[in-house]
Amino acid sequence: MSTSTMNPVFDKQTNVFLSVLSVISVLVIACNQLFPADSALHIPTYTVTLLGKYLCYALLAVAIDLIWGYMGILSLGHGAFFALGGYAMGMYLMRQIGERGVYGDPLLPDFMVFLNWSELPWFWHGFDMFWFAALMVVLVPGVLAFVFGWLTFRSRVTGVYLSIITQALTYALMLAFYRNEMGFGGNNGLTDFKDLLGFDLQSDATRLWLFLLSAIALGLGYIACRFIVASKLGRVSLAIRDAESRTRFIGYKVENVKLWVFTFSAMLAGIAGALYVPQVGIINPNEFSPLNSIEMVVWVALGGRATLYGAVVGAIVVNYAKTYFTGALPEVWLFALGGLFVVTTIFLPKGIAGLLKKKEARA
Amino acid sequence: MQKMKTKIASIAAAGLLSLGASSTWAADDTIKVGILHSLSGTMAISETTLKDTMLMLIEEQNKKGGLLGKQLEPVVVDPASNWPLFAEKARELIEKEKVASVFGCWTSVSRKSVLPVFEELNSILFYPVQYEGEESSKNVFYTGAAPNTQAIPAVDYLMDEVGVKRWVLAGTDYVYPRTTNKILEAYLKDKGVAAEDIMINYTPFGHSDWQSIVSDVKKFGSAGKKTAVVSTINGDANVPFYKELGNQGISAEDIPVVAFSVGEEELAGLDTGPLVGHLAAWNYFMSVENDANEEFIDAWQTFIKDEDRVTNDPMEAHYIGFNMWVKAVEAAGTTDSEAVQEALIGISVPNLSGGYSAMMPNHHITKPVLIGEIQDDGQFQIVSQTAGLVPGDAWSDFLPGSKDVIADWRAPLSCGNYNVKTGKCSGQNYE
Amino acid sequence: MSNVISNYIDAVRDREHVFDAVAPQINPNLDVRKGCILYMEDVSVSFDGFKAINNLNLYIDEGELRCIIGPNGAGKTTMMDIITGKTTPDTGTVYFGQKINLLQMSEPEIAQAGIGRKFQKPTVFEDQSVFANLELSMACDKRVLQTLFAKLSAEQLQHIEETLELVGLKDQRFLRAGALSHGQKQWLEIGMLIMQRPQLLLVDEPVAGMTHQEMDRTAELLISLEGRHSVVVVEHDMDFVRSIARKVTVLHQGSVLAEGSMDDVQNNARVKEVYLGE
Amino acid sequence: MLLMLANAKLWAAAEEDFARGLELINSSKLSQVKQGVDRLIASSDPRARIYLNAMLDSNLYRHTKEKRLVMLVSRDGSKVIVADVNDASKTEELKKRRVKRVPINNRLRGDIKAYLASKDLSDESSSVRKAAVQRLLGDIGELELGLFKQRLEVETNPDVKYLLESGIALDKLANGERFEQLAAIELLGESLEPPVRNSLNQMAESGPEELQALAAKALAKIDDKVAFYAFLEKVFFGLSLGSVLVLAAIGLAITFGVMGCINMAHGELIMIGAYTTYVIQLMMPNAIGASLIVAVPAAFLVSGLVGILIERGVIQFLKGRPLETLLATFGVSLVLQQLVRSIFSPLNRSVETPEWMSGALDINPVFAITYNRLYIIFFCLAVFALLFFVLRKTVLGLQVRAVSQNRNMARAMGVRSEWVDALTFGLGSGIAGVAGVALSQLTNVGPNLGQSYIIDSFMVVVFGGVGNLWGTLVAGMSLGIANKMLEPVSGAVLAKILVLVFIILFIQKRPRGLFPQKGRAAED
Repeated sequence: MSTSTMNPVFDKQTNVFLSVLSVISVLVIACNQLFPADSALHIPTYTVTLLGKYLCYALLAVAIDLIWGYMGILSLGHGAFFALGGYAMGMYLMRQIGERGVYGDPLLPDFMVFLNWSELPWFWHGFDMFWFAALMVVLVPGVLAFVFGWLTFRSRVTGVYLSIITQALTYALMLAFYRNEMGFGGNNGLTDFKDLLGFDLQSDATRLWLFLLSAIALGLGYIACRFIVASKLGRVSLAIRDAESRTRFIGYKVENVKLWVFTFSAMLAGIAGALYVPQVGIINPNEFSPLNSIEMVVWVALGGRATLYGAVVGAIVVNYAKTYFTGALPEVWLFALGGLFVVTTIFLPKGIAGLLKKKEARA
Repeated sequence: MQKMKTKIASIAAAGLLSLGASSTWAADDTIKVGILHSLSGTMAISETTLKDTMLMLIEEQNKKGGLLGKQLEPVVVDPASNWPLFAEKARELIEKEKVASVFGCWTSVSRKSVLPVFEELNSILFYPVQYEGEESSKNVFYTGAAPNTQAIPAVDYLMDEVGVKRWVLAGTDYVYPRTTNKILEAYLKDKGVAAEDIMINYTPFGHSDWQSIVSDVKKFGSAGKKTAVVSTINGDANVPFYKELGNQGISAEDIPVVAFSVGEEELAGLDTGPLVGHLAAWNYFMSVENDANEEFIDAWQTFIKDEDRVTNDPMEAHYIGFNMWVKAVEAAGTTDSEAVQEALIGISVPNLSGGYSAMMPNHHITKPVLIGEIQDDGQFQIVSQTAGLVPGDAWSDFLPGSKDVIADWRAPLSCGNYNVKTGKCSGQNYE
Repeated sequence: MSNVISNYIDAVRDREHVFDAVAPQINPNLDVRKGCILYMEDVSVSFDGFKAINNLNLYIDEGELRCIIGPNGAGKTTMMDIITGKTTPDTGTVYFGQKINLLQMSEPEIAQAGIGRKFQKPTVFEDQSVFANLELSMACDKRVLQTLFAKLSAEQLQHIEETLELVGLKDQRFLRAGALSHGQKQWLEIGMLIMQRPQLLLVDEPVAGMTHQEMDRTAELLISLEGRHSVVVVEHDMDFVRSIARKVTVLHQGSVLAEGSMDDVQNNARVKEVYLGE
Repeated sequence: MLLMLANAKLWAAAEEDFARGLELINSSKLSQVKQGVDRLIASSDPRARIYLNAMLDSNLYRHTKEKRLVMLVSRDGSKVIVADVNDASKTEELKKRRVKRVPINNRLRGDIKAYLASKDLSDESSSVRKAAVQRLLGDIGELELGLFKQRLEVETNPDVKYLLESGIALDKLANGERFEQLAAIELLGESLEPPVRNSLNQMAESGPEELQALAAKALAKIDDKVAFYAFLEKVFFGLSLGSVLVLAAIGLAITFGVMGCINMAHGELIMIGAYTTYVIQLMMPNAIGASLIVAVPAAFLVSGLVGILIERGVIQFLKGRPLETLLATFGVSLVLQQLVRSIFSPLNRSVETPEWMSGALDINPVFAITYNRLYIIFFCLAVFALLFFVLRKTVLGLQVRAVSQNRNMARAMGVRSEWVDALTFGLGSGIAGVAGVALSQLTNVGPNLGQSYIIDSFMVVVFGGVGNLWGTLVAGMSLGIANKMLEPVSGAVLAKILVLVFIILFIQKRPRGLFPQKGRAAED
């Protein structure tokens, strides 16, 4: 009838994506559980965790696509929100270690003991409770994004300037987290986690659950983004991306729209970070590195902007390529990766998603 | 649409299979050895050399007929100076490639990152770099120096031989310098050095503008007492630091700098002119004169096809570690991880400074400590050497948290951090 | 197509017929008891020492259709920027009606208060459909959460349909706005303006790039809006201005040079000197 | 007669010391060499200086087979060229392993330097004499006191004279009568030498009561001066850090500001400049000083060409999509890094500092300006001025500005915009290469060199205002000074964080930097 009803939340791509995601998740778990270890169809837990990690990256990429692809905000600091979510989860996992640390201190994490800290810093309190940590996973990135966005969007910092100061933000956070005095473990970060909600992180079952959780989080995050994109707010976002001042002149408070979507995106990134940490087993200030954030943007560009599923594809392709190349071509893989970035930007301005669309259109 | 769905699903499934099952067909006639050193990113500078060292050692071993009648096969991966990737790659080496043991890591954080993986999968890691101590894992064998096999002898030398009364402890802000400086501070105070005669300074990674700090050191050192700098400054930050020292006219006779992270490899990358006379403490120097070392240097320069290429301490650590592993595998008659771990304790092999190094029950090794002065050709003039071998100490006696902790992996204790006061063994990840 | 438009314009001209899509939404705070809808008094603004607007005084009456002409750099666009909140003047006051101080409001607030603007260069959301363009401009609650959960009511849908018809883009409703011809984009933008249902319309060069036929129709449309809306048109095309103008203001170097009927203005000696190039 | 006999005996003893000394230093054992050096010093023989100087310069070698001492002239792969100690023209080529250096350590160096300093007291050059006195000032014994008094009688240079007097006064302060001590404090109050400060400090803390107050007063006067110079020093440090930032950023200001292209490979272009310096030094091993000057145009050309290649190969396809140039050039930067790793190995390369760039200009004992930093400040200003000239006064500059302001109009006027783009990018990249030459004198030349400067460069350009060269200069310098002023208070890391936070907040206030580009064109 009208375009608004022509653009439902569950459109064709979304349905395909969600079905593929669920099929793969079930398949992976089935292959891991049903086939014996020496079967050709067996998927080892190592691979399952690896896939779980990719899914976290994919969720992060979706969050970036929401603000970049649909609203034109190129954040070169989304790694910061991801890492903050990760740190919140890491702090919970650290507190869970309790007396099982190498020094056996019931309260202080190991790194505090050997740097002679006598008591727990105030910001570590509460993280022994899962609900509190889970709240912080979304709240800390959310509040930071809100404050940063409130300042920035109100002053109408746009384009390159915005990108560079998001970079400054994550760079400043990286330097801060590297400082041992901050109480986040400095360069070594947080590691040696034991269990999550009482489940042993080393056990295969927990790993499978984490993978499944990541898949569910990705699915839900995708649907949430899809809901925004398909709503009128999504169209306002597009309007802001394409003609920001025009959008103002028809009566939208652009800074508010940007602020809320940016904050939501930061929260999603935080959730991705929180799921990432227990699967890789470490969180460290390097995650704040500006280069990491640029790489995340490249995933989205490679997959195809403003498609959501493109972001997922991009994140998985680049990270799989990294896993594969660092093993297969350790000496030259940077050539391959760098070349990939250059070639996609020049020849595939719409990314892999654009390629798929073209093929579909031709068929 | 239905068609598209199934197509995508089948592609995805195929991808997964290739991810999971690629090397289940590993050949049985070789023993795989994992090499886990960064070949790209910030740590490539230091770690690439160690990868090459391992390749050389494996090649030589194969020429000697391999191990247990099988050839050794190196498996090289690139963790790209990315700490989570270290854990991922370690898992890949052990689970997918089924390597018998892994030689790798440089930074503490990379070791911390892979540690749970090795403990979970009960594999073996040889860690070749000097580090802060405060760790002893069942699955890790530490062939580099602990603080007591590097830092403390160096400070002793400065105090006794050079007569240093005032100390600057300068380091990069991460865990190794923090811990080492904590230990040194406690040690110096123990020796009666007043608090105002110790200046501690931390800088970020890759710090490149040293003007203010060097100027502060100069002021600190002009108070009439002999002053020395104990530097735990990491890698890249060293070159600008030494350049600034030279330019601000601080010579080694005025304020000597003793460094724990500057070796031949680092010196090869900088103009040594202004550095002459500054010190470093290691367990090995290329300039050590004996046959084993000459042979090692020759082999290395032939292997790398560069007769100016230098050798350094972490390379020697891999040399010792690799030989220990070979000997342990031969003794155990198998590459089975548990058996080799047991066999490794007590194994003794020649090191390159003219003696034998032995693996202690705490998984650290015994080593001589050498102090050298930098020469203008990038080599060290050895000015002091400990009388005997110093056993590496996993837990420092100078830190309040670890005074009472010991490590002994022999039965019946079998514990990496056993608190002698409480009689408890904590922080173990294995079953 | 042209028939359809003419029909509509006829219908719009029929003042008795209530056309919801076109009728302005009355801002309750707007006080026009003195008959004047826009006051600009002693307004000056300069960029880098260049005085773009110099002590400008301008009054627009309620329901009036005013044409503003002037040579390039006379400050026409800057004047619109000031009214819509894009540029803040160095001195002076700008009031919408008696009470609403435009200088204290942001662009969206001004837009919601009832001032709509069409740009010199047609600016539509090229990546979205014609329909979506109109939907976005529609007068409604434009806060974030309300926008997120917005559903089109039957009434709103009808408004859009009416406007689509009015601007002659009924058949192009699903077309990407970027794919429209230049003239169609101009019409779409006018449509978007109408969807906002403003009381004051600022129209910057509405007929640039249009054929004569299209121009005539645009003129008719603008004239039809007169009365219930106040319309300010900035235009270069003299024929077009002549065809719609009741009252013309000539700007020169940032201030009013002359004001009056087209004939008065054209006979003004100073206008001839600076503008008509004689 | 008796005197002559005694002299002859002394002479004979000195001769024996000298001969025995030479014998002893011809050894690989440090302890023996030490004895030898002691003997040589005791002999006071003028010939000993040649040997001792050679030892200090690490040029004294032993021919291991023939057991004789030789001087190293130069190294050449596995060969070395050595000369006879007493006759530099008698050279021979030997295998590297045939010769071994005479070992030396810090303590020996200290002894030799002190000995040479005492000899330098009567050197012809007043600056050498000054340095010698300063060196001896720290530890004045009987011997030094005698030398000082002796020299004072003939010294004409006022600076050296004052230093000699200070030395004597230091002795008086410690050992003299009360009235001598008073006079000494009076005299020493003018000095900034650290040993003087230390003695006064000691006096103020634990000297006789009536002197304490006086010493404290003199000390306060000195401390005032020291504080003033410390402030000057901070400003200088700030300017020097700032000039490094400006150098690194100014190329970016061109590519980013004029062309609107976000070049993430900018850091790698700096790196290429630094590597060019390294290669030039390899090609001119015997003219390190000149090599640096050759390296400047060479690095400009190499980096410039690579830049043009990047522009033609990548960026020209991304016109008007600035954010995508960021992604593509990020890829380019990865490739360039790995390329350098493949060609030059991942290890750092050693770039030598030429003689004229090392050391410091000593203004006074508490304030010295290091030459390399000083030259880099000048170099930065020169590059800036040149660039300014090129952009303002040349045809290229005119065309560049025309294209950056209105591409289509410029094309209509007959400007070949493609060509201008390539040259502009080349210019910006070339300047990056030139920055690399400067950085090679300060920091590591390695594959990661570029990465450590790219973010700072962007901050400088954005803070200064895109498209404005003055902005870049002012921004770089002020960030440098701010950083250095904060550093002593907050530490290096926190200083950097504070500066970053400041930039973030500043951009809120002025979204287009210090010197925003103005006009309607800048709006969209």
